Amino acid sequence: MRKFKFVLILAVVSFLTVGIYTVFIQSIDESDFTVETVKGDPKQPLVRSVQAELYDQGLKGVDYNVRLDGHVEKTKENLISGLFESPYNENGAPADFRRFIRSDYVLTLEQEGVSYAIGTPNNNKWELQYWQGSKQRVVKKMFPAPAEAQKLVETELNPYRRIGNNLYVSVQDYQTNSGTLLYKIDLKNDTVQKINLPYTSKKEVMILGIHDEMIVYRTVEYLEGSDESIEKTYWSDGETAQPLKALNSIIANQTELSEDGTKLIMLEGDSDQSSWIVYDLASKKSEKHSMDIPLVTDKFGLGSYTELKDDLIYTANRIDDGVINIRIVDAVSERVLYEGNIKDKLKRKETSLNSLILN
Amino acid sequence: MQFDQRSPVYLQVVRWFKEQIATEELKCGQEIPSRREIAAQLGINPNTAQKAYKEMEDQQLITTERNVPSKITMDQEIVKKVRTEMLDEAVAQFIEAVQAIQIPLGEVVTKVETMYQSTERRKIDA
Amino acid sequence: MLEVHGLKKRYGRKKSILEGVSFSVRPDSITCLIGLNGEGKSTILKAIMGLVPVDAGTVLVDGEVSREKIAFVPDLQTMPGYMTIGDALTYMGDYYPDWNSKVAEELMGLFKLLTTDKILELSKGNQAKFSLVLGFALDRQYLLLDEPFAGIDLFTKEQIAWIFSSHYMEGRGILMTTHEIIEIEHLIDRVVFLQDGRIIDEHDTEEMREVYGKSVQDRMREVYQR
Amino acid sequence: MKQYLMLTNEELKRSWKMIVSVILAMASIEILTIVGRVIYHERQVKEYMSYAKLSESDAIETIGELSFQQASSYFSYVIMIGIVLVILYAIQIWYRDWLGESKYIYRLLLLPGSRAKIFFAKWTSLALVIISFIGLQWVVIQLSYVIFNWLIKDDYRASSFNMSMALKQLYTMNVVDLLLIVLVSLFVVSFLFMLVLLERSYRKAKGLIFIILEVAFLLLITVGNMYVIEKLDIFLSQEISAIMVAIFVLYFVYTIWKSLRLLKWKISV
Repeated sequence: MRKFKFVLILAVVSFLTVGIYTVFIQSIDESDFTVETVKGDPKQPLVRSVQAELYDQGLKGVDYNVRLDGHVEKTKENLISGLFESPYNENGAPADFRRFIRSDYVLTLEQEGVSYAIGTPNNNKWELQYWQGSKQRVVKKMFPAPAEAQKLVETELNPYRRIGNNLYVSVQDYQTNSGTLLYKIDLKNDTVQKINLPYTSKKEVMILGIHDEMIVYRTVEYLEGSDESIEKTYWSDGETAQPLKALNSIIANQTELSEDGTKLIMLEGDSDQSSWIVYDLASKKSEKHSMDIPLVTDKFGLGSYTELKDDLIYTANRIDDGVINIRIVDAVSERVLYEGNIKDKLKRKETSLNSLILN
Repeated sequence: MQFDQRSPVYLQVVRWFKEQIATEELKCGQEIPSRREIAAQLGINPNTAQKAYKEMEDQQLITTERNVPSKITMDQEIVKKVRTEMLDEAVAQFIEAVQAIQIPLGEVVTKVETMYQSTERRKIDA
Repeated sequence: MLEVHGLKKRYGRKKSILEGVSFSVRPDSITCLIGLNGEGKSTILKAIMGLVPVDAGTVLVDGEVSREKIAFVPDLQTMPGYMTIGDALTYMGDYYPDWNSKVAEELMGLFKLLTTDKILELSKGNQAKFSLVLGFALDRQYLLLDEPFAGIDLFTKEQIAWIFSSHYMEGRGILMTTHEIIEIEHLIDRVVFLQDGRIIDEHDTEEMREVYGKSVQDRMREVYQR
Repeated sequence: MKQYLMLTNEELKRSWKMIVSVILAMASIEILTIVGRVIYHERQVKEYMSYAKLSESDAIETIGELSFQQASSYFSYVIMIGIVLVILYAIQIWYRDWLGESKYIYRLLLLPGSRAKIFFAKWTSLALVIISFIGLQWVVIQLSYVIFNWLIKDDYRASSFNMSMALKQLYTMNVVDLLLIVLVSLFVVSFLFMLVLLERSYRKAKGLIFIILEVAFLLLITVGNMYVIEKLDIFLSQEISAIMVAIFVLYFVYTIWKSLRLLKWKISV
């Protein structure tokens, strides 16, 4: 043994000290989440589709996805699993579909469990693929690019929404920002039809909502040589467009057309209150709503998250060490459909909210 | 033992043995050291010792049976022959040296006699 | 038979040190590789031992390419400095299956070396003796000695020279390099002369003496005068 | 196997004093910085109290409590020095055999059996040193935390145990990461060994050229490959990671294979 004295000493030192380190790692207690329902039925589909993405910023940086039914999923573990973790929108998709959506010129839309991906490699051919989550089949369609779209330098196709059999796609030349075109792709008989949006030439266009062929959109015009921009909102049926002057002055983080297509919901972001405006397209009247939200922000910063989707306002806020309040409010009726608290038994600052995932 | 680098070492060893035989330091039938011992004693390479012993066997100076130490020959004739051989060699060298300086024979002989007697007397006194 | 065939070695572009060296070393004999300083004598020994890469040439021992039967005594200290002689002997025992610790002890006694001496504190003479112990205590048929007497006083040289006439020589083929030959000329069986990276002459010493009456020193003068 | 372990032991025995002294030096420096920071913070609070005529709690309010994270902020520099020393050791462990008073390289190359054991002996000693450094560094962190808690006044202290960002890179609280870190450092050691052996085989100018070629080869592989993946643009992220890991493993094996080949055919005393 004397012949291996130093090897043994260092081997034992290594083994012991790494052992101490491993024991220490095991001793760090990890977050354990329970969900306490304050109001509303957690079984509702809209609640089941909500996931809170929480980060443990303490020693053992682990990420958690907590569903409101109490199911917890630990995501990032270590360097290696980080390497081989598939991006969130790809998991389970067939390989060639994942390869298609990976390329730079393709953008995707997730809607009701179906992933739509559309892109144009060289401006003259549009390629659309969509994949139903459960089925392994991928539908592939190729369209010749419409003449007007081909004239743009570098087109980017952005799938906005599918209504019935029509997939609405906005086409923008992101090199020169010279105007946005809107097209409707009929998935049944494979036709591409241009939708005329008045007052949009040479402007950047954001679609706010589409309902029975009625489109609400906002135009952004950048003044030469300055970074100010003029924003105008319009309501159009594809031929004529009605300017909604009252909305031009409102600065909203998110704006969406209500499901029934009659109202425009504009969510204003401010810290301690969640407030939003409902604008009735027909009567042109707007109602202001606001609701207090319990909130604690401190040096960890990340304290709150709000999102407007399908006429519902989802908010998540950190109200105490290791406690995240989730609330779902109907934008129009201001009724709280669901409220719950995700509680971490560790009750510490390091448990922080990153975002909500609504799918 | 000092060696002359210009004549074969193994022959010098043989000569060394012959002198001892001639002066009867090594008597007939007397055992002589093994090859290994002689090499160490004279500081020569064992190969050379081996070669010297083989030469002596060829000249029948010694006899060797299997793993028994070699012995000086019992044959008196060979011993006598060795003595005369040694004498002839010494005298031949002496003559060669004396002729080189052209001294007449008579003078040489008387010189040898006187010198020989005086060394003998000195040996008895010591 | 230890055979060296066509050893070639070049340092950098211009200076080539070995230009196709070939000679052989018979077992049971002491062969001496003679060459003036810087002629590449020790490079040949190092090449045989694989301590130096060669551009061409092979070394065969009884027909095989393997060094298991060759021991090497370099002309410098190879054991880590902090070691005592005792440590070094244990070290050799640990790594060499054919290490003969009995012979090692005998030689240690004969050379009057102490196992407690620190190697780096040994005199030049004792270091040379100790290197010889490391070489001779390996039961290997061939032994390469690089300048065993270089820079050693006359008295220690004699203490060392006796080993060449001792029984430790039996069955062994020695290849030794040296450039001053006087004290040990009578011990050498065969001489190989090296010049400009090539073997220029080779002869059996006793034969040279018997036939031409020339000592190795005479031959050296003749060979290097050409 | 036994000989390889004995050789490793020999390598460690030769640099034992150095290893122990470096570990002790690093540990004591780190502990000194902890003590220093606590004392400095205390003095800062005292001075501010007397200067602004405030109560202790108000002074702390403005100056802020001292967390262990802040107190141990110098650890990362000491670790950096440790890394540099290990890199130097990876080079010195070879060169000492050529350049020391005794030419141990002769003895190593003359040892019976394959020369691979020389490479792996030195490699294992580096591995053991690296793992011990990392392990002992963790122990020193825990020790410093104890000293920190013992030394600092309670109301001066920010409570929970936490480490600076730099330390968190090394101690990611996950053993797999630790293995990965050790693996990567062993790759670096093996790469350094290859470069040293290149120099020792081809010496000075020629050696330098080969080293530059080897580094260029590495760059070619990594950057070249990144460029190809980028250009092809058909790979999924997992596939890219798989390719990267494959390249790493292949190149790692290459450095070992190349070193052993140099050691066998090209090395020179």
